Amino acid sequence: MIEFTDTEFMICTAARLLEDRKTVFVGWGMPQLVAMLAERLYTPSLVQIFEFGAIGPQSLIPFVRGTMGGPSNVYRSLQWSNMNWAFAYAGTGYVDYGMIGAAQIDTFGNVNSTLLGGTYERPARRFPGSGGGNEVASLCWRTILVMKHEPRRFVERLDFMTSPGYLDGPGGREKVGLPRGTGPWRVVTSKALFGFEEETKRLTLLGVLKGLSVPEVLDGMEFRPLATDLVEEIAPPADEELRVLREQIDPSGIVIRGEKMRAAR
Amino acid sequence: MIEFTDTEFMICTAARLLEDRKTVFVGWGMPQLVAMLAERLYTPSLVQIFEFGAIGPQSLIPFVRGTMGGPSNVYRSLQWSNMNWAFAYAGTGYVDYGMIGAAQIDTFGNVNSTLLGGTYERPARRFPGSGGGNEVASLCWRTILVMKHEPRRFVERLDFMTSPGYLDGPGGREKVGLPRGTGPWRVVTSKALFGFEEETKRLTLLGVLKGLSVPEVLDGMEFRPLATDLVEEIAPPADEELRVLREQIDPSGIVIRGEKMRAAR
Amino acid sequence: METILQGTAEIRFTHPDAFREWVREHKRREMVEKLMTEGEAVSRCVADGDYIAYDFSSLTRGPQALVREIIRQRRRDLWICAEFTLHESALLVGGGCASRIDVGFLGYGNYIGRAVSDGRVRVFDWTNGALASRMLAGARGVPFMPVRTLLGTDTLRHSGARVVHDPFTGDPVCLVPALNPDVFLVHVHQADVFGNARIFGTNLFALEAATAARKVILAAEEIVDPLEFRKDPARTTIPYFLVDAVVHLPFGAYPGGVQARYELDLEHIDKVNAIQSEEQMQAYLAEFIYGVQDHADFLNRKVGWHRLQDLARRATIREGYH
Amino acid sequence: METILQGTAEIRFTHPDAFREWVREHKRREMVEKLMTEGEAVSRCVADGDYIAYDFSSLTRGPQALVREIIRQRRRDLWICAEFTLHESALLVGGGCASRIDVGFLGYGNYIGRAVSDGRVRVFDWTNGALASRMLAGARGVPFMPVRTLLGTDTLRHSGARVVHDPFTGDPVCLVPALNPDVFLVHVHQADVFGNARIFGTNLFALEAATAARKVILAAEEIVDPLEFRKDPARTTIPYFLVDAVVHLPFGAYPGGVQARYELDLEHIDKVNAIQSEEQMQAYLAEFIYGVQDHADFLNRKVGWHRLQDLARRATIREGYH
Repeated sequence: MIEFTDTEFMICTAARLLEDRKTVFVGWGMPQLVAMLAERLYTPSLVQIFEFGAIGPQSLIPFVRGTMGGPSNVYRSLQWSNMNWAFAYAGTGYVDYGMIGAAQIDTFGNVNSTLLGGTYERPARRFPGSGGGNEVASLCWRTILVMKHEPRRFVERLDFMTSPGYLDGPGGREKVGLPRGTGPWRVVTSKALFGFEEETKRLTLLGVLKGLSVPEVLDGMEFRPLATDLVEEIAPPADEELRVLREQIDPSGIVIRGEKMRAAR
Repeated sequence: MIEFTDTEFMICTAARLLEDRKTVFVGWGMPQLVAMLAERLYTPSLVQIFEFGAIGPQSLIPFVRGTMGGPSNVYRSLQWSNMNWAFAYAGTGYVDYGMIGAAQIDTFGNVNSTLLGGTYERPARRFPGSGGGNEVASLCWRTILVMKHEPRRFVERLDFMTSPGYLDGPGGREKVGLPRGTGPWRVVTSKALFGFEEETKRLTLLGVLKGLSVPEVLDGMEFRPLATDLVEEIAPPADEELRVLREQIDPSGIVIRGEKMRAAR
Repeated sequence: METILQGTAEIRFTHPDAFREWVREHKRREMVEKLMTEGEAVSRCVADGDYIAYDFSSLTRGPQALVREIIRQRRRDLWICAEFTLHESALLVGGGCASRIDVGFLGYGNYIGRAVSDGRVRVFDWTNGALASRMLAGARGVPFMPVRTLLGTDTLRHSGARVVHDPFTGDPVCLVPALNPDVFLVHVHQADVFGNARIFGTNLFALEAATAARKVILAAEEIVDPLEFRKDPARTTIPYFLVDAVVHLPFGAYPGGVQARYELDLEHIDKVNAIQSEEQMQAYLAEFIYGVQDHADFLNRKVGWHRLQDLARRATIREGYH
Repeated sequence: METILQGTAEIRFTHPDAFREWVREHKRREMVEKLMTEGEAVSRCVADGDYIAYDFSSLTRGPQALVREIIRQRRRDLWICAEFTLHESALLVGGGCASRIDVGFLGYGNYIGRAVSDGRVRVFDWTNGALASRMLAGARGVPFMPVRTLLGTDTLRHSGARVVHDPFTGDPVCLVPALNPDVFLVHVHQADVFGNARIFGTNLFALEAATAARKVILAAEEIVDPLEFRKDPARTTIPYFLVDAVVHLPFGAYPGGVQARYELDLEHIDKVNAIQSEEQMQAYLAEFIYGVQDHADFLNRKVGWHRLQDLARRATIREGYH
């Protein structure tokens, strides 16, 4: 058996998705660790772009908590720029991947990171809102959503649509004027990996953590994701991934702490 | 008697108009010399702004021909920027004065620097066009036009309106969406100085070179400028002005050469 | 220009002509000394009801000392632009200073979330990119900027943006209105007494906001000779004519860090982030803001020389910051 | 979006989506060596019918060697963006390469003026600022940029701009369409083999045009170690992923100068400016462009070591260019 946290599983799964020699728009916190891990193990020539203007840094490890824009985060960038330029690169199609978090998603990969319950004026719970998430989801070619796996987060109708997925389905993005050919590509959760079916643009289960069954993963969701005939088994974090994460990237366990999980090797 | 060229007279007259501790948008060639002369004799704290992004240079003299953007031109700037920023400063109202040339002007101070005669497709004579002139005339608070004094250049109807004066008269600029409160302020020619009447926004003779009569100056113009009761006598270039111009700023006579003129001291 | 869709948010919008006229009358082209204390700067430049923006992040090069001074002077009814903000929004709401927030990123923590839920502060949702674009429009003297974001979302419906048909392609495009803040607060590495300033590292929209704002308060780690700027004009981030007040505030980003000067103080940041209840908030404000006279007093009595030196010593990455 | 007024010019306009797709398919995110000769660069990147833009001025840091190579390779039917251009437009028209010109500033001299009058080249009038704004729109991936210039003039009527009512103020505002050149030529002080580049001094729209263009050819005075860029990221003007070809071309701006490297050669510039007749033009092209193999051959046989050293020696102002 191997032991790990839900966060570690999400980080490792997301890191394996990235493609080498491509650009990725990196958000705050967990996405930073995904990029660091990928850079070290899988995609040494990944070019990271941050909304605050760091283009292509080789961020130092260990990860310094709260260092969005600090010296270790932007270390040895190719260019130090600003927000309007970072989003200009994304706007003109130079950014292949984007990674953002979510509080809720729906079947078309639309994202809520603004509020839960109540009214807009008096929400039951208020979150930070879009940040740069809406830009990432609008402008990068392929968006990767990362979300803790809780069935109640998969909803029929979002409490608030912060960032666009496929909106109301195929052609929805183009109809409202979003850049053609973009959209959510993968959803990484702490139990599974989803994609979107080409035709319907609906959430599709691609894989589950080794040892979990499909019903276990889908149970309790408000909508039922499509499933491919062959749902893959996702390997748990490998020893090497965990070693790099725990020893080199986040030795104080600031980000990688979370709910304990285990799986057979 | 004092001897000078028409260009020297224009440069000296324009230099006397500038206000110290203000910003001025400086165009290529003659306006550069105006700013240099003003900086040395009248307005030591004038802040020059160039469309190619030099903000507040202390340009070296002698003037190097063709050095728009070269090291002596942009020497000891406060900021090296680019065109979009130079015009952003003008667009938000930070630039007090602008100086541009003209091939023709009309009674409302509209400017032609594009073509003469023929059709648009096949002009009899084709000039460089707007350059940044349209921006300067649109965005700076007060525009100073500099033009060789030839009666045929003062026309009823421009062959082409390159840059906006008061368009068709009072309120004309505001009606088309140009920034409120801007417009041509003075016209410096090789014989006279004009302004614009507050009410009608029409060209008004303010002064003539000492020794010239008003009819001599206005003779042959297609329209008759208004004249104030007291048309001033404009002093010819002073010895000190000519000395600085000829010895320090343009010793090779590249810009200041021109038609010979003379006037009583 | 037919509006297909219009967001519901109240917006603080200034006609570009009105902004230009404000610049003409109030912004000095003269190179005059603008050095003053943070008390004077806030008292002169920040009024009740103002719209306030700031650069960069809470944790790096944020104008924390200036924010504390605003709270200390008990400004009221401020409308703040929360871009990359974490605890500043919470402190400004806790101090009773802010009543409206344009949200890029609202900031973490239960305190600010609860303040929204309780209706103690009104929020209008935008995005980080939309706010940066609005600032760019404000800096270019044009009424709006077109963007291809926000489209299709509730964020758009609750923002103050509009959707129109672009006349060149016929497709829908989103227009975000220009933003011209009343006050822009920025903490920089170096400034001269006139307000020329250098920021090292990246920034959000330092020059855009400085150009777009009615009043700019510059807090600087270091005051340098004006000639320094003329000798290396490519390094000038903000030219003097945009600036109204220069305040010499070493460690002015504390508890955040400033690149190549000092690291952030995570212990103090955790203290702020841990604030949940009104009681905790008021206790924090009483001790660290109301209870001190000014920034120097704060550093001296509430942080201390040893801690400051330790934070400075930890800032070992200097490469590129010059 | 109701158009109140629309200019008559033909425009080269690319739908932002089509540009994005071009970028996705053709711009390499990979850091690959892009060093090649000017001959290869032009042959790979410049096709007949292309729209070409360049930075900076004819007299300072202009991509003169690249322009000469385009003429030498006898490209046809080019549409050029004449911003700050002086003799490049004339030479490109004289060489039979350019058939259309978007005018900011057309360039001095009788030759180019006569070519327009004779109908040998079509011009469309814009302004320097409008072209810079169009480039910014192209670089932001949006279809247009609003400006408060052009309004009320014949320049507007003969441009490809449109006037609409701004929905925020109700006032008329001018919209200039995004410009996405097929090729952007830029001469820089320093580049690495991947295309990261530094320009010292000011620029027109180097980063805007590099981001907006389908293909970017970079000519560099000097090739430096890639690590140099990472050690001082604030100095990077253009990041590598925008760039398609890197050409090492010392004295590539000749007869113009490059700041802190060499002064302009006024004698040669006068020779170009003096061209009036077709005969003079063809004689110049034959001697200085068709008659040499490449830039090195041109420098060696037509300029000579002594002259080059003299121009370099005169570049004594170094302050700020580092």
